Formats: sequence, structure tokens, C-alpha cells
Amino acid sequence: MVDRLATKCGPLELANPVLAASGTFGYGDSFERFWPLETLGGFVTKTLFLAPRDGNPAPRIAETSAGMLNSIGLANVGWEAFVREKAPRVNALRGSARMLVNIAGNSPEEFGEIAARVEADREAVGCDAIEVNVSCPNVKEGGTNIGCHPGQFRDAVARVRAATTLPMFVKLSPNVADVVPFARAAAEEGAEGVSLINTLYGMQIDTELRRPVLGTGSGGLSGPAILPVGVHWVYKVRAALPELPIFGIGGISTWQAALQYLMAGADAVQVGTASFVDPNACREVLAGLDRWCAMRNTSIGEIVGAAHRVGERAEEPVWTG
Amino acid sequence: MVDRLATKCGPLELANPVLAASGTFGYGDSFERFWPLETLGGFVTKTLFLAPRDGNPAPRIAETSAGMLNSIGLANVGWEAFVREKAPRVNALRGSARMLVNIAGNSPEEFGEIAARVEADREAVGCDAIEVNVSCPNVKEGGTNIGCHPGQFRDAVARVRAATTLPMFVKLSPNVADVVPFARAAAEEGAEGVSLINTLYGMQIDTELRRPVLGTGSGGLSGPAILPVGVHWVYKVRAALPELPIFGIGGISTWQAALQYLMAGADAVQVGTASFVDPNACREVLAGLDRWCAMRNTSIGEIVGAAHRVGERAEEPVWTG
Amino acid sequence: MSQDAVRTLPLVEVEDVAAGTYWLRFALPAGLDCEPGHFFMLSAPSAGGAATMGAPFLGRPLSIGDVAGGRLHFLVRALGRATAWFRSLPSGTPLRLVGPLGRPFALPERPVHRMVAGGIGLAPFFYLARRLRHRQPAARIELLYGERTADAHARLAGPERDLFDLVERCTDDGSLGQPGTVVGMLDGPFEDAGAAWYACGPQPMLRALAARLESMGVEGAQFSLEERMACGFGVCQACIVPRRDPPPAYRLLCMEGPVVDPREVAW
Amino acid sequence: MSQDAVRTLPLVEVEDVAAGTYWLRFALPAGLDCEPGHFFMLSAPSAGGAATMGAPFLGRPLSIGDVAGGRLHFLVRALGRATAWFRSLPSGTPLRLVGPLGRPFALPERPVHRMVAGGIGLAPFFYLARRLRHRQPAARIELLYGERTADAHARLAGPERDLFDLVERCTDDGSLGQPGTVVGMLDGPFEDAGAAWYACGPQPMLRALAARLESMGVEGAQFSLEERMACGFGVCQACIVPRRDPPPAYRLLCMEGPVVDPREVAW
Ligand SMILES: Cc1cc2nc3c(=O)[nH]c(=O)nc-3n(C[C@H](O)[C@H](O)[C@H](O)COP(=O)(O)OP(=O)(O)OC[C@H]3O[C@@H](n4cnc5c(N)ncnc54)[C@H](O)[C@@H]3O)c2cc1C
Ligand SMILES: Cc1cc2nc3c(=O)[nH]c(=O)nc-3n(C[C@H](O)[C@H](O)[C@H](O)COP(=O)(O)OP(=O)(O)OC[C@H]3O[C@@H](n4cnc5c(N)ncnc54)[C@H](O)[C@@H]3O)c2cc1C
Ligand SMILES: Cc1cc2nc3c(=O)[nH]c(=O)nc-3n(C[C@H](O)[C@H](O)[C@H](O)COP(=O)(O)O)c2cc1C
Ligand SMILES: Cc1cc2nc3c(=O)[nH]c(=O)nc-3n(C[C@H](O)[C@H](O)[C@H](O)COP(=O)(O)O)c2cc1C
Ligand code: FES
Ligand code: FES
Repeated sequence: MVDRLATKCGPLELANPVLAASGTFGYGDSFERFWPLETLGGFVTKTLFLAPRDGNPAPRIAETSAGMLNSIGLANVGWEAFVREKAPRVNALRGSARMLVNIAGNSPEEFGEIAARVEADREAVGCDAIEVNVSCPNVKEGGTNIGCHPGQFRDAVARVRAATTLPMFVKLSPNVADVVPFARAAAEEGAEGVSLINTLYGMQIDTELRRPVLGTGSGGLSGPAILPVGVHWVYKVRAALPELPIFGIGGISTWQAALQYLMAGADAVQVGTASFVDPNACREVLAGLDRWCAMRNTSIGEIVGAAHRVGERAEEPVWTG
Repeated sequence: MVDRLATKCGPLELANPVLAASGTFGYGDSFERFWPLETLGGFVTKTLFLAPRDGNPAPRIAETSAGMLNSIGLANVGWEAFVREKAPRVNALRGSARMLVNIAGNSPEEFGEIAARVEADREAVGCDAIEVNVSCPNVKEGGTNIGCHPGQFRDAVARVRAATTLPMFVKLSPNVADVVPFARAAAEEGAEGVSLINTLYGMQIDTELRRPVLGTGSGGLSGPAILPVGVHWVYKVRAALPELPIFGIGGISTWQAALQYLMAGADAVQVGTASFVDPNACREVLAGLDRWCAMRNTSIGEIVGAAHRVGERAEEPVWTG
Repeated sequence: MSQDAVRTLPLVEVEDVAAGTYWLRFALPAGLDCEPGHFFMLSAPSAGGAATMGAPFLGRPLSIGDVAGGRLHFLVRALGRATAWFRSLPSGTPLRLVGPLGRPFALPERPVHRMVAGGIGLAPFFYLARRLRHRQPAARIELLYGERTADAHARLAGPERDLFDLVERCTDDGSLGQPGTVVGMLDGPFEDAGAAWYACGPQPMLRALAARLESMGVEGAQFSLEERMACGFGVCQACIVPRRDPPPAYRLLCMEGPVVDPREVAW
Repeated sequence: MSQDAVRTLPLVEVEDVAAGTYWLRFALPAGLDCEPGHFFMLSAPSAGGAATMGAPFLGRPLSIGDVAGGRLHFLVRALGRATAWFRSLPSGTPLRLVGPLGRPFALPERPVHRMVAGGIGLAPFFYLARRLRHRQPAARIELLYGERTADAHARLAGPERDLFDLVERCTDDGSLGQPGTVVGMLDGPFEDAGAAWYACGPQPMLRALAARLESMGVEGAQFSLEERMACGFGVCQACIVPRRDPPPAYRLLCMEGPVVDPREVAW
């Protein structure tokens, strides 16, 4: 069993390809009551800023067809409380599960600052890698999302790289015309890999109140609704940058969906929203992959990127309509 | 009844705010067997090119969670066959329903050429407006989607504007970092309004065959899954350009969804994918809006943009996660 | 909470008790241990697998309505997508239940226990009354229960009615019981600060009640609040309640509630 | 097709007839007029609105299996999401049926009608045989029916069996009937070019059969094909079949099929 599930994502050796995604797994200690943390290939913490953040006003979520919107606003306990209160306990529980610390800031400078703190507290925290969440508005520069703005994006990533030698995965936003140049820029700035995708912009209107449901107006769309969008971008990035390790994310709630990501070129996957609805989602995705590999007498390593290896599929322009 | 539903989208007076979207209604003659065409506020033809197109190889569709992917590839009968075989018949049937002719080309130049033909055949065709579909790859320039590339986009729109005096609506792609600049560019180039959104990029992998389901790899995602994405962009464009008329499109399968678009700022809506599953979808959306307006003693005109008129909602940056 | 906190249970029965209000009943799973005020997240099994057309995507929080007769009961009001869907389900439909979740009611020793329910805020009080009755047989248990209209008032059948020593009803329009709101009912006979006070209902009612109890000098009242929830166990950060004493500005209702002291909330 | 081409009908019954194969039955709606080879799109009612767990988003095409006993019957094989879901539905579940759609079988006057079915390609032939029997009582109706394995072979009960003068079965593995494929069965007794030929089954079988019939000099054979469909009535442009004589390169199966002349297809 270890053999067929064991895999790698860049420098990270993983007992299995299933991780829990940022913002859907707390700091690693929230699912204890359901199953042991060491079950996972790894997990990503909620995005941490240097200072604690309260996040946005309610309502913060809305349900959509096969998905949800959120405008949590990256509420988090802040770096210090994480190091002091969360990391030691989680480290004691996690076994071989990799811990990725997800970080962000309100400006490229702040990305550098928090990364420097992670580097400084590296021993105490014991994390295996950093995931850089560029999907937050640059509050100083009028709110453009850093992850959708090539210049700010490169700047933020470069600052993190300069501050730490930890393996760095950059989590990309799908709210761009083409994710590939951002993946390439991340690689050029020294990222060990990319995580894709984060949420899509979305809004729901409360037709009774005649106003947006979410307190902030718009939010991020996640869940099975966005599965094809994530698979598309993983496939495109893999095709363009075959050597760049990828965490596939977006709408995974079944092992079949995870398999789609792996075949599209993800080295491992992260399960997000599905864990809210079914706290066992990660475990079931993993169990399904295990059964499938056993039945086909194959392994995760053999599956990764399989959809790129069929015949002579030309890289056609994307025709829709 | 006529009063509460009657509305306008820019220069187009509409008996009601429900249109059928391009690519989901043929050339106006496919739903005859289900209900009379004159029921609608209007309809948009399948995208027409100058020459007929066969479109892409099979499979051309795949089902997703609350949506579907398509890679039809803009198969169409070509302008001449449309004028000769389709338009006369449809004109005889359509009553007050507006006919929008949707056009596209494989390069900005081709957009100009087909627009010139529409202008030349204007009397014979009898259409009320043009909808410009920029969501197709520029085959000459390496396949970048014209609607995602600011320069080509402006060029294509300007060429259509130069060629015809018909009202022009530009149908925008959501596969960009920000739709607002594209809407602004369309307005600057003389568009009477915008139609948003077209499909999102998406892919599905057939895990048995270990290859993408669609013959072309990726395709366009539509259906209820994308409703929040469309509502978001309609709201954003309305906020930024309050005077620009908007057709709201994307995931409308219920009257409540149509209401969300209207409140977000769409002057009228277009129903797409839903008509495949339920040929009565347009009619039922319309009936629902009518009942709702009657119950609230209101009218479409009063609803449009209502979500922008509540209190002092600040235009906050979009926070997700 | 134990590791079998996620269960798939077949629906036993749906029973209407008022316009739009119904009991949703399941067989009580062996080993389930829950307290009044606890809640569960109810959802359609295998979300996303076979995609869920009208079945809601997310789970929905429901308070434990009662535990009796070998069954687990939820009292539900059909307000939207999920609560209408639950009601439409045939017996035998499997549902996912995650829980029990949250921090339940404390059961203080008091001569009088007074429960103030607005609308579907009635839900948690059957089981609360049952447990109090069991632990404090001599205590007096009172229910003040208001609805907008008579037809929204839940029928209380014999054994349910018998859980309370007193049931006082009101309606906004006076069509049943006293006219006015439950908060209005307090004037006069119910101005007893020494009782244990419990409340559940819509936000405006709870806000008014909190102010009223504060002016009466009531200590340790327990309010069960509501907020939109995606997970119910502290990960999604959706269910925030503004704190009277920030920072932090909010707390999570699913972890530090749903039962809270009204004096700690920034109403 | 009339304007009541969209109907919501309650499912009457699901009945298994082989491993993974079942009849899906509805009461025959008044005024429904359909021919062998027609198909319907079946879907969950009110997409996006109401409540059906696990329902597919798009409709699925199913050939008319039979019209008999005041019922409309579909013979279905559970292959994926929708066909598994249909099978799981309790009686009474409402489904949307759009149709009848497509171009049905022509019913030529011939002494022998020979139907070649591979797998679930069996579906349209009951109704075809019934109609032929009615119109041409003296004609001989033969069914050549192959499956991979014995347990996939549909049971043919008395009245269904009696629709055919001859039923010849085969399996790939020889576990039932002749060993080999239906195309292999043609050698010898069934090399009769004068019969009316009908076929339905998987693509490779139809391709092989088309070649075989062409070499036998058969004219006017009628094959019922399959392709993914989103609408079923000519708008989505999904259901393309490559033409032997382009241009145009394709035709739409839902409009110019599903019954086509195999000589017009670029296999
Ligand atoms: C801890 C807790 C316990 C609850 N116990 C019960 C109970 O025992 N019985 C009962 O009938 N209801 C209870 N509720 C409320 C119940 O969860 C909501 O009515 C339900 O989620 C609405 O879902 P819907 O899909 O039917 O409505 P939607 O279509 O989602 O919305 C309908 C209306 O309900 C509001 N709403 C949506 N979600 C929530 C939510 N989580 N909390 C409050 N309002 C919401 C919406 O803003 C909207 O106004 C409880 C809520 C919480 C947080
Ligand atoms: C005109 C027509 C008539 C048909 N009549 C019958 C019938 O009477 N009985 C019957 O059991 N089946 C019939 N089919 C096939 C049936 O439509 C498919 O088996 C069904 O759509 C599969 O849906 P699913 O969700 O169960 O499978 P999916 O999960 O969608 O896919 C399972 C497999 O079926 C294939 N598939 C998907 N859609 C179609 C499709 N439209 N046509 C063919 N293969 C498809 C997929 O490629 C995949 O290999 C007919 C198809 C057509 C086009
Ligand atoms: C099968 C299919 C074909 C389409 N063809 C076109 C087209 O030719 N031109 C166009 O502008 N949009 C086309 N569209 C996009 C729709 O008009 C619409 O913008 C999109 O599907 C989102 O709306 P919906 O979710 O209601 O379908 C097509 C969509 C589908 C599903
Ligand atoms: C409630 C919520 C909170 C999230 N918070 C974060 C976050 O703090 N940092 C981050 O990088 N991504 C965050 N995400 C995005 C997820 O990690 C994931 O990229 C996205 O939801 C798509 O995956 P899914 O469809 O499986 O949820 C959040 C998502 C949700 C739904
Ligand atoms: S409901 Fe998710 S944190 Fe409370
Ligand atoms: S199935 Fe839509 S055109 Fe044939």
C-alpha cells in the first residue's frame, strides 16, 4: 500500500498524494476528532499573516449550484500565535504528513516580511514547505489582486524566495487570462512548484433583500462546480512546463476527481470545500485512489500526467461555443 | 402584463427581458415545435462566420457538476446559407422578438468582413442588432483567444463598428483578469452594450481512457455552475460603467437566477445551456419573472440594478479565502 | 466527540406540526451521546460524486429537537432550499449527519427554568425541558412561545406539552394567545430575575430580549444563536458572531456556541 | 412533433432483466405517437430548481424500447452516472421526457426482417418487431443478439420472445449461444441480402457489420447509432457523425438519425 500511494511533489516526499487545502483544514488540528492527521500525505495551514486578522463581516458564505462562495477575508490567528499555540501540538500529531505553511501579505513587502519570520522560526515550527497565497488584494495599491497582476506577483514571489530556503509552492489564481505565464514566472523566481487553483470570483444576490448575499459583495467560488476549470489549468501548465511540480486543487470531492487532476499532470492534490460537507472527504478520496491503483495494479507515480501521454494529441487552441 | 415585463437593452426595445443565448437556440427555428418564437424578448443566432464551418471532432460535450463542457468549435452554416435559408422563415415567425445576429472571425480582419456582409444584407436579414463573439482563438496568431487579448479585442470591435451602423453588443469572455477594461474598451469603440459572460475554460479527463473527454482537450464550461461568476462580472461592469447596457448570461436555469442578474445590473438576460435540458426553460424563466413582478407589484425596469442601490455598500476589494 | 461523528442515517419520518414546520426523525444511533443545545450538520451523502441537483451542496445546522422513544428528532422550518428539500424526502432516504457539534446548554440548578422561543427557535427546548425534568424533577419549566401568526404555531401533542409546566403563547397579530411578541410577554408575571433563562429565535427578538434581561439584572442567560455555517466544526470561519469586547472582533458560533451568554455579544 | 413534446411523467417501475440491464417503464401518455427508432431525452425535472439527489445535469437519450400494455418502456444498461441513477429511482419519481425525437426506422415490405443487436443495442428491436408483426403478419422476424458474457444477456420473457420468429444468441466467450460476435454469426445461414437489415450496437460491431453487409451487397440497411447528446433536437451541435461524402464533414445524429444508412457514414 505504501508503495503504490507514495509519491513526490518536487522536493516533498509524500506518503500519499492527498493533502488538505488551505483555509479548509484550520492549522491542522481541526479534524482530530474525525481521523488521525497522519492519514494524509500532508496539509496546508490557513493563510497566515504576520499580524492576526479578524477577516470580513458576515455573511461570509453562500451556497451555489455544486459549490459555495466565501469571503472569509483570510481571518487568521497571526504568525506568533500559530508558532506558539498551534505548531507544537500539530507537529506531535502529524506523523509523516507534510505541513505546508501558507503565507500572505497586503503588499509584496509584507510577503517578504512574513517569509523572513517563517525562516527565523523554522526550527520551532517544523514545517516542510511554504505555500504562497497571492490571491489577496493589494490593499496599498487600490485592491488589485496580487495574483492577477504580473508585476506585483513576481515581486511578492521574489521577496519570499529571498527570505527563505524552504521549498516554496506558489498558489495561483485562476482569475487571469492565462495561468501559464504566472506559473512560469513563479518557476523563474525560484519556486519549487505551483498550487492551482484558488477560487474564482463570484457573487450571489439575495433577491429578497436586493443586495449581494456576502458582506463584501463578491467572494471566491469553490467546490465541484470549478473542477473542470482546475483540471484545465493543471493540464495547460503541465503541458507548458513539464518539469514544474503541481498541486492540483479545485472541486475535488471524489477520488475520480482526484484521478482527473493526477492524469492532467498534478503530482498530488489538495481537497478543500468537500471537507466541510463531509469531514471524511480526504480519507475517502485517498481510499478510492488506493482501491483504484490496487485494482489496476498501478501506482500514483504511473498515473501522474497520463493524459499527456496518449497518442499524438495536438495542442489545439481552445475552441468553445 | 406587457407593461411590467417590457424593457430596454440600450437601443433595443424588448417585450420582455428574456432572450435565448447564442449557440443554444440554433438560428431561431429550432424551438418551434415547443413554443412560439414570439414568446421571447429576443434571441441570438449561433455564431456566424462568413464561410460555413464544420466545427471540431467528437466528443464535443461532457457533463460536469451542475454544468457542461462544449467544444463545438463554432460549427455554423455560414453567412450566405443563413441569409438564404434561415432568416426569411425566422423573420416570419418572430413577431416582436428581437433577432441578434452573432458574428465572429478567425482574425480581427475577418470580424470586419463579416460585419460588412451583415450591413450589406441588412434588409434581407432583418436583424435588430449584432452580437460580436470575441471568444474564439485567433487562428492566424497562434490561437490566443481574441477576447482575452486587449489589442486584438479592440481591433476586432473597431472593425465591426466601422462596417455597420446596426446596434452592436460585444460578448465578453470571463477568461481574463478583469472584465471591466474589456467592457470599457467595447464602449469606447462604439458598442451599444455588452453581453456577459461567455463560457469559462474547462477540461474533463476520461479516467478510463486516460485522456481528455473532449476531442479538442479543453472546452467551454456553462450551466448553473458558472452562475456566480456571471453575476459577479455583471455587477462589476455595472458598477464601473453604469450607463452601459448589459445582457446578463451564464447559468440561468431559473427565474431566480435571472432576477439575480437583473438586480446585479443586467438590462435583460440570455438563457443558454438550460434550454438543452428543458426546452421550456426560457418560457419558465419568463413566467417566473412575470409572477414575481405581479406579486411584488413591480416591473423589470424597477428591478434592474437594484443591488447597487442599497445603502452605502462600499466598493470593497474582492477578498476570498 | 468521538470518531464516529459522521454518520449516514436513513430518514424515518417527516411529520408536519404547523404551516411549514415539521419533525424530521431518525432512529437513534447506538452510542450517540448528546446534550440539549448541541447541533448536527445535515447533508446529502456523497456531495459532488453524483452531483446534487436540488439537494443542497452544503450541510445545514439543525439543533437537536428531542431525543426520545429511541429516535433523534429535529424540528425544522422550511425556509429555503435545504429545509424544503428535507421535507420532500421519502422515508428511507439516507442523510449525512455530522455531530453532535457545538457547546450545549448548561443545566444550572434553579427552581424555575424559563425558555423563550421565537418561531422555530422553539426547536431546542423539548430536549432541554426533558433533560431538566429528569435532573430536577421539582423545578418548574416554563415556555414562552411566540409566532407571527396562529397557523405557524406548532401543535404540541400530549407528551411534548407535558414537558412544560406552563406554555404561554403569543402572536404578533393576536390570532392566537396574547397579542405581541415574546419579549412583550415578560411584563408582569415573568419578571423573575432568579429563573434560569434560555432563549432562541430571530436576531431582532434576541437583541430585544438581551436588552430586557440586562435591564432586569438577569445573570447567566443562555441564548442559542444562528449564523450561516459551512462546516460546523471550526474550520471554515463562516459563523462569526461579533464580540462585545474585541479584540478579536468575532468568535465562531460553531465552536464557542451556539449557546452563548447574551452579554458577550455585540448585538 | 407536437407542442407537448416535453412531459413530466412518474416512473412506474424498474425491472432488471440481466446484469446491469433493466426496463424503465412509464404509463403511456395519451396522444403520444411514436415509431420504432425514435428516442427520448430523459432528465431530472427542474434542473437547478428542485430536489433530486444524484441526478445528472443533462438529459440522456434512450430509444423507445417498446410501447405495449398501456406503457412506454425503455431498455437501459447501467453504464455511468445517469443510467445508474435511473435504476436507483423509486416508483413515482417524476422524470422529464422530451420527445419523441429523431428519424425512426422505415418499415419496408420484405419477407424477412433481420435485426442485429450488440449488447444494449437490443433496445429498439422489441418495438420494431411489434410494429412489423402488426403490419406484415406473414413476414419472418429474426433477432441475432450478442453479448460479451452470458450474464449480460437479457432474459426474454414469453410475450417479448414471441415477437421474434427466431432468436439466435452469441457470446464473446461462448458461455451462452454461439461463441463469437454477432457479425461472425452471419456466416452461413444469414447471408441473405434480400432481407431488411437493422442493426444497433457498439461502434466496432457496427463498423464490422457495415463492411460485411456492403460486401454482401445489402442495400438500405438501417443502423441506429449513438453519440453524446446535450439537447436531442438539433441545437447543441454535439451529436456529430462523420459523413462518407463531405462536405459538410458531419451530420447531426439527433436530426438525421439516430437511424442512418451505414453506407453514408465514414466509419
Ligand atoms: C446552530 C444552529 C441551529 C439551528 N437549528 C435549527 C433547527 O433546529 N430548526 C430549524 O428549522 N432551523 C435551525 N437553524 C436554522 C437553519 O440552519 C436554517 O434555517 C437553514 O440552514 C436554512 O437553509 P435553507 O437552505 O432552507 O435556506 P436558504 O435558502 O439557505 O436561506 C433561507 C433563509 O435562511 C437564512 N439562513 C441560511 N443559512 C442559515 C443558517 N445557517 N442559520 C440561520 N439562517 C440561515 C438565509 O439567510 C435566508 O434568509 C439552526 C441554525 C444554526 C446555526
Ligand atoms: C439515440 C440514442 C439512443 C440510445 N438508446 C439507448 C437505450 O435504449 N438504452 C440504453 O441503455 N442506452 C441507450 N443509449 C445510450 C445512452 O444514452 C448512454 O448509455 C447514456 O447516455 C450514458 O449515460 P451515463 O450518464 O449513464 O454514462 P456516462 O457516465 O455519461 O458515460 C458512460 C459511458 O457512456 C458513454 N456515453 C455517454 N453519453 C453517451 C451517449 N449519448 N451515447 C452513447 N454513449 C454515451 C460515455 O462515453 C462513457 O463511455 C442511446 C444513445 C443514443 C444517442
Ligand atoms: C453548446 C454551446 C454552444 C455555444 N455556442 C456559442 C456560440 O456559437 N456563440 C456564442 O457567442 N456563445 C456560444 N455559447 C455560449 C452561450 O451563449 C453562453 O454565453 C454560455 O453558455 C453561458 O450561458 P449558460 O450557462 O446559460 O449556457 C455556447 C454555449 C454552449 C453550451
Ligand atoms: C472557506 C474557504 C477558505 C479558504 N481560505 C483559503 C486561504 O486562507 N488560503 C488559500 O490559499 N486558499 C484558501 N481557500 C481556497 C482553497 O484552498 C482552494 O484553493 C479552493 O477552495 C478550491 O478548492 P476546493 O474547490 O476543493 O475548495 C479557501 C477556500 C474556502 C472555501
Ligand atoms: S461553521 Fe465553519 S467555522 Fe463555524
Ligand atoms: S444532440 Fe444537440 S444537436 Fe444533436
